[in-house]
Amino acid sequence: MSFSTLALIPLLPLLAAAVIPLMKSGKQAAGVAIGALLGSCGIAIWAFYKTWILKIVFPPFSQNWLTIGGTEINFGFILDPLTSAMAAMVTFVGSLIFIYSAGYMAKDKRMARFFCYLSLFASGMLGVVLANSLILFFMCWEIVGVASYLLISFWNHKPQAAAAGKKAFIVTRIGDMGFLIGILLVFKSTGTLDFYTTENNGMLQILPIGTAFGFKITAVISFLLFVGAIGKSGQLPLHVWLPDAMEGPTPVSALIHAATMVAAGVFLVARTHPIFQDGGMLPLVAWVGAITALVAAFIALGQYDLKRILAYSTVSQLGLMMVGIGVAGVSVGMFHLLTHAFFKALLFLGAGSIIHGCHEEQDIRKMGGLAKPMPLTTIAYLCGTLALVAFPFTSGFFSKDEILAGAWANNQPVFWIAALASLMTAVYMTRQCMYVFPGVHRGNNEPHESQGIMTIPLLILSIFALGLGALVRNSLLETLPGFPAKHETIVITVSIAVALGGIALGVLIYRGRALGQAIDPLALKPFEQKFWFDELYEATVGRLWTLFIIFSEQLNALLVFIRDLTVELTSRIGTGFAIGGDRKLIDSLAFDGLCNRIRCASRSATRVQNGFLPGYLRLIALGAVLLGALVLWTS
Amino acid sequence: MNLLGAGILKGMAVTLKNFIGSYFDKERLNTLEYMWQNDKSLPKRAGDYPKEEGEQLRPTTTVTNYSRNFPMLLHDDGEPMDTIRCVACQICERECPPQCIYIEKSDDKKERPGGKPQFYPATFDIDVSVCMSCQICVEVCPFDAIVMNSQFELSTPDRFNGLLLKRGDLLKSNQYYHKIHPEEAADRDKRIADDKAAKEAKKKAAEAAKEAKKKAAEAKAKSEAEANSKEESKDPSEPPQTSTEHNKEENTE
Amino acid sequence: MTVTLHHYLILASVLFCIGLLGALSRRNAIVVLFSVEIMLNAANLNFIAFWRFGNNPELLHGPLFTLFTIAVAAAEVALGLALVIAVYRHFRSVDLESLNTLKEE
Amino acid sequence: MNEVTAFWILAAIAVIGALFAIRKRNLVHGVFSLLVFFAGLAGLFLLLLAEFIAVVQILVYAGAVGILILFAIMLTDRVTGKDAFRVTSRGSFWGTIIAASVFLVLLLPTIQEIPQVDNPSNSEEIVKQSTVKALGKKLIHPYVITLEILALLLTAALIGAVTAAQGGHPAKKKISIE
Amino acid sequence: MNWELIKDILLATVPLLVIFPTMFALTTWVERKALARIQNRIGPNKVGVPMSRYGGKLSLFGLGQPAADGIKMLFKENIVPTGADRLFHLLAPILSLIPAMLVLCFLPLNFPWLTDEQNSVKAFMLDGAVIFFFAITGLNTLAVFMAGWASRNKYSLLGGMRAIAQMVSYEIPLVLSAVVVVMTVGSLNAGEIAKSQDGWNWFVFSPWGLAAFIIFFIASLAETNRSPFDLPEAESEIIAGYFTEYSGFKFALFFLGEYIAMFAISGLAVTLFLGAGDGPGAEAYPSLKVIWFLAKICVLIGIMIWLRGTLPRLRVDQLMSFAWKFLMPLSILNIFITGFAWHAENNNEEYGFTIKAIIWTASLLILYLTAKGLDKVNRANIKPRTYQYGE
Repeated sequence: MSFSTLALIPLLPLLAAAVIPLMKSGKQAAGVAIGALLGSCGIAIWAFYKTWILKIVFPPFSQNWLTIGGTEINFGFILDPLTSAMAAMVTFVGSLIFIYSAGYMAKDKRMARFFCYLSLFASGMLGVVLANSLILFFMCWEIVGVASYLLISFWNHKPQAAAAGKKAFIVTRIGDMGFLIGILLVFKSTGTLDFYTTENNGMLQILPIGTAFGFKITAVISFLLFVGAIGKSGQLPLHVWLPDAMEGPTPVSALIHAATMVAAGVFLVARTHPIFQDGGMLPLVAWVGAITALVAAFIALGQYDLKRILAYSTVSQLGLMMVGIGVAGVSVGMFHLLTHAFFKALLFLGAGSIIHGCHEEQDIRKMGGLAKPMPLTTIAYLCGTLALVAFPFTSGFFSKDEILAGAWANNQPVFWIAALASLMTAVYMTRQCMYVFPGVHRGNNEPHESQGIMTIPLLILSIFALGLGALVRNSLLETLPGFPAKHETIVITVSIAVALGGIALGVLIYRGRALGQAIDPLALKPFEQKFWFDELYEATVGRLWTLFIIFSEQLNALLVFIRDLTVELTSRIGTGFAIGGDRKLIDSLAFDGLCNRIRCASRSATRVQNGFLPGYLRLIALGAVLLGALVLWTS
Repeated sequence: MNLLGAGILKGMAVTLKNFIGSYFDKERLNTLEYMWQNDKSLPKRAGDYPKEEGEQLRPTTTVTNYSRNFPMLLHDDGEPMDTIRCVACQICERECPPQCIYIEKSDDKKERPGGKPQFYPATFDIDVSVCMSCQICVEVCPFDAIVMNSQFELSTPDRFNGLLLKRGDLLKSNQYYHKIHPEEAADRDKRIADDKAAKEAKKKAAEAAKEAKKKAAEAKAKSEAEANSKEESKDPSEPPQTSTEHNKEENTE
Repeated sequence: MTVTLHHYLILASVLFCIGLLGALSRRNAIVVLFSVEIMLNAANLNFIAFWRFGNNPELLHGPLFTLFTIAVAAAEVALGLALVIAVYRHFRSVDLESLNTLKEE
Repeated sequence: MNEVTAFWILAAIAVIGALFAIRKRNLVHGVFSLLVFFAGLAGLFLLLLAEFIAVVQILVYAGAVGILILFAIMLTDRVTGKDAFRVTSRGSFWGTIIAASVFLVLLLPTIQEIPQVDNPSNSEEIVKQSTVKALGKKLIHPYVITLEILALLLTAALIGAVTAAQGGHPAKKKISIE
Repeated sequence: MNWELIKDILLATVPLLVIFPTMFALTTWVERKALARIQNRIGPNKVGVPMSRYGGKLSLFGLGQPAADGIKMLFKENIVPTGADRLFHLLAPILSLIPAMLVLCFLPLNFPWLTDEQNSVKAFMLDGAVIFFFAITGLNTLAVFMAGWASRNKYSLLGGMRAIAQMVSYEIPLVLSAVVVVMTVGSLNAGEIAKSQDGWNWFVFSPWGLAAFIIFFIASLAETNRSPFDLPEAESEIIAGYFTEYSGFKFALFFLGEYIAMFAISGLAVTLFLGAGDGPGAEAYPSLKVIWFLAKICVLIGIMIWLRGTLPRLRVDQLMSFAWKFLMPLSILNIFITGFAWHAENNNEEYGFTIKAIIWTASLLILYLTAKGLDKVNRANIKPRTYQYGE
């Protein structure tokens, strides 16, 4: 596995992104994109095989990109179990989603552009995964951000989509600001930005010591990096952009807002786990994750848009991953991340085919009775739901169980919050299923099953969603770093109870109801209004912003005043000097005067050079004479 | 093959052949060496040159019949002064551009065979040194009295009156003219003969015309007499027209 | 009194100065050219004089050197005249004073 | 005795020739007096027993250069110089002053410096040595390089002269500076 | 005054002044007679002594003609055009005569009454005689120019220019062909050249010598404006070129100068190529040398007159291209051939006759082929005349 083959993984989609705009037909573009991603997927799986099965440890490959003042900034790739797992997952899920979106976007005129952005996103994501230096990580992080913005506001003729894109971009930028400051701090303290170097003086190998702003430096760094993760993964304060991001086409949501991009934040924390550990920030991570999970779960209950419900479930699941990493280390977090990627992608694609089937209808109140017309989609959707709800022995169950076990071992309150969140997850998922599948179709035109190209990836994903957990569990827990706790009986019972209880509760509430017209019992006001977070921000940030504008205008006025004052003062002094000193002293007396004198002197000199040839000859002869005289008289 | 410079050698050979040839066969030398004549042996006056007609000083190169030199007067057969053609009308004297002819008319007329008596030139001088042999006098002479002679040996030591040819020197007979310029002489005689014939014919015609007119006049007189007698009997309205027509008719007759 | 080296040297310098006078004061370019010729010949005279009165004439330095100067002078005159003709074609005059386009404005 | 008179005659011829050459108003007269000057110089060379140089002087200068200058005069204007045109250039007075000063300041003192040499090696010996064959040998043996360079110089100069005099492409329209 | 010197000088120069002018007079007569004969006419025979008593005339076969011309020239009115440079108008004919005369006295005539040790003769045995010849003939061009310029009329100036151009361009082949002889003899002295050709081994009997002689002869024709090259003084061209304005005695001087130049050049040709003064009886009776020398000169003059009778005049451009593009390259080639031939001959005497034959054939062949080649090149762009209006 040399550096160049590794580099191919992110490069292939990038090349595809570069070539696709030249293509005219969407179909061709799709083919190229899919081909490129399949290529990198092959390499990724081969790398996965080498690192996981053959357990070869690869040294970090790093290439010097830039040297500024002695310090080398170099790009590099790291191939260890964590990255190979993530790369394999991203490429595999990505390919399936690409194939799915080839069918989904077939009718759209700007399909080529869509696939160009998708390949760009894929290359960015793979860059993030493989990056060995923080700078490359950050750059790919930004590429992913841009791609998500482009994809969200893909249907830019819809104003909300454009607004959603902007919102997503700005909110993630706020997170990235923290991340950037974190990077600078790391660079200042450790002097290098590489995670691992052969001389193992990488930033993760030699942890910086000392304090900054009163806290431990690693704490500060990890906090700042965590802020970046919150922004990107949509944790509590900065989660508002994720639900609105549903404006983009469904495969986008599936790829970006389920499987990969949001996972980037979690991956960042996983990658820089030693710093978090050293800085003692893990409990904070856990708490933020738990609260986000709970709140998101409650909001999801109040939502009527199919994709919004899934969005909020993603937010809560990410919270759980953060809890996983916070309490039980990288392995547990990554386990849940991997499994979540599969079943959440499945759910989103399923939602996509449902919407496609109901002729672009997204409101669950207008759906219903889809089981019969769309059997395949329904089956896949149900598998996804089971996995999400952590029905026993599905992959979701294993990963969530690990988290709960870890939480139980280290942090009791977080355990209970997480359990409650899981319960809520089960409830809103069953609510959603009850709305969509049983009963009579409330929409105005007959739903129809999507064609093969969309349903096949669904089936593949559903297989993984169910089986992956058991398959991968123990090998993953050993290879990845982390401290998974033992499973007490109480943890197992609680998790099973939570899962089944939630389903039962949901079925109970929504069973016989005439869904659609009456108000939803659980859709309480605050849930539906998403705890008024947007309004809150609107109120605070917006007003703050205007306050800031007013303040800056005042400041500007003041500065202008000061500038005019100084200008006036200096001009007056200047003229004083100009008239007095310059004109009198210099012009007439010293400089110009001198120039005039020189000029008239030179004019008399030019008279010699007046093109009068005989004159020249005479001067030469005269010179000779003088020289002769001089020589004779002196000798 | 064309050897370089072969042209020059061929040329040189030709000139060499000429050079040597000229010494051996005399006909090559086409320029006769002109006999040198001592001044004293030259005749004093141009006219003194032998008068026998046609006899040159020396059989010089044949004189072609187109050579012209100075004019001469012609006279028909018989005694020169009686049959001289020139009637001293002095047209040639007037026309001569260099004015080299001087004529004095005789005061009495001389009988001319077959013609009425005419004047004759008492003196007829041509100054040969002035004459430029332009032949204008020959063209203007109505009586073919003066033609061009081809004798050129007229050099005399005396430039002034030596070169003045008098009437006696100029007068030559028609046979001599025929000898030196046969074609031209023949043309000229034929033309004279034709003119004479034409004149007689005209004279005859004139007489015939006169008799015819006399006869016509008599016939007319008779017819008018009868006509007058008829007119008294007819109306007098149209007398003027008939008279004008009558005149016209008469003229055209 | 026999003719000594000094006679020739003085004669040569007189001729040289006549040539210089011509070059300096004449207006016509061609006259300047052949006054330069006069100067060159004066120099040649010097060479031969030194060779004749010098102490080892068998080296023949004098005549050799004059040969070379004569050749160079001939070449120089040819070129000088060619240039004068070229100048004349352009300026329509060989009068040195009219050729003053080099003048500093 | 006759050698001294010869020297004075020839010197007089040379000086008068040179003076007329630069003084004459009519250029052609000037050139002919220049030729007289060259002939005078050739005579002086003969006096100095440089026989071959005298002949070459006549051949090159009196023959070729004279004709060359005449041709040049023919090709340019103002030959007779009869018109009331000033012969000398402005400030020619300074010219004479400088020429005279060059003579007095530069040349006379240097001549004074040179020792008076009056017993030249006898003429027979020189005549025997300075035969044309000897000159030829010298030219070939020690000075062959200078000879070659001289040949090169002459060809280059003459080719240059031809191109300069020929002037540009005849088809080009001549621009004349008014 | 040391009379000895004066006597020697007179002895050396006066014969020249006697012999050559008389030869000049005779040549004019011979020329007119010969030309006449060539053109199938007799030639001047009218001038004679009038014998009044016999009534005839002593015709003297036209021998009186030159005398008559001379007298005529003397009494002709001596016209000088207005505005002409009177001084140079007079000087030109004299200047054209002087170089011709000067060249004569340096010819190796070895008069019987002059013994070598007389210092006047020694003076004439100039070391660089050949170079001296060419220097002096160079002056001739000057005289032509002076004549052309001094007579203040455009035609004579143009004629003068043409003559100069012709003389200058033919000087080069002249000198180069002379170089060949100087090269083999090894000295420029005319006497030595003459001595080296004694005993019938004249240079003309060697291949390169023959070629050089032909080139020299043609060039000498051009130098003296004779026969095919007499463009400058051709009446039909520019009215007798540079001596249009000359009449009377000055014209006679030009005429004399031209003929003396002819003698001088042919004398030079004889010394260089035809073994000056060397003839059958030369060794036995040295005084015969002069006779042979003059005889050979007369032969050359004869040939010149003969040429004058046959060849038409050359146009200016043909004349120039003939010199520059034909004669000069040939003469340069000839110098190379001489070098090779001379070395080939000297290095292997033992082969004797065969080497001579080989040299002869080889050099002549090369010369002839190059001549043909040059001719073809020069003739390359001469296309048959196209008539604009004719048929």
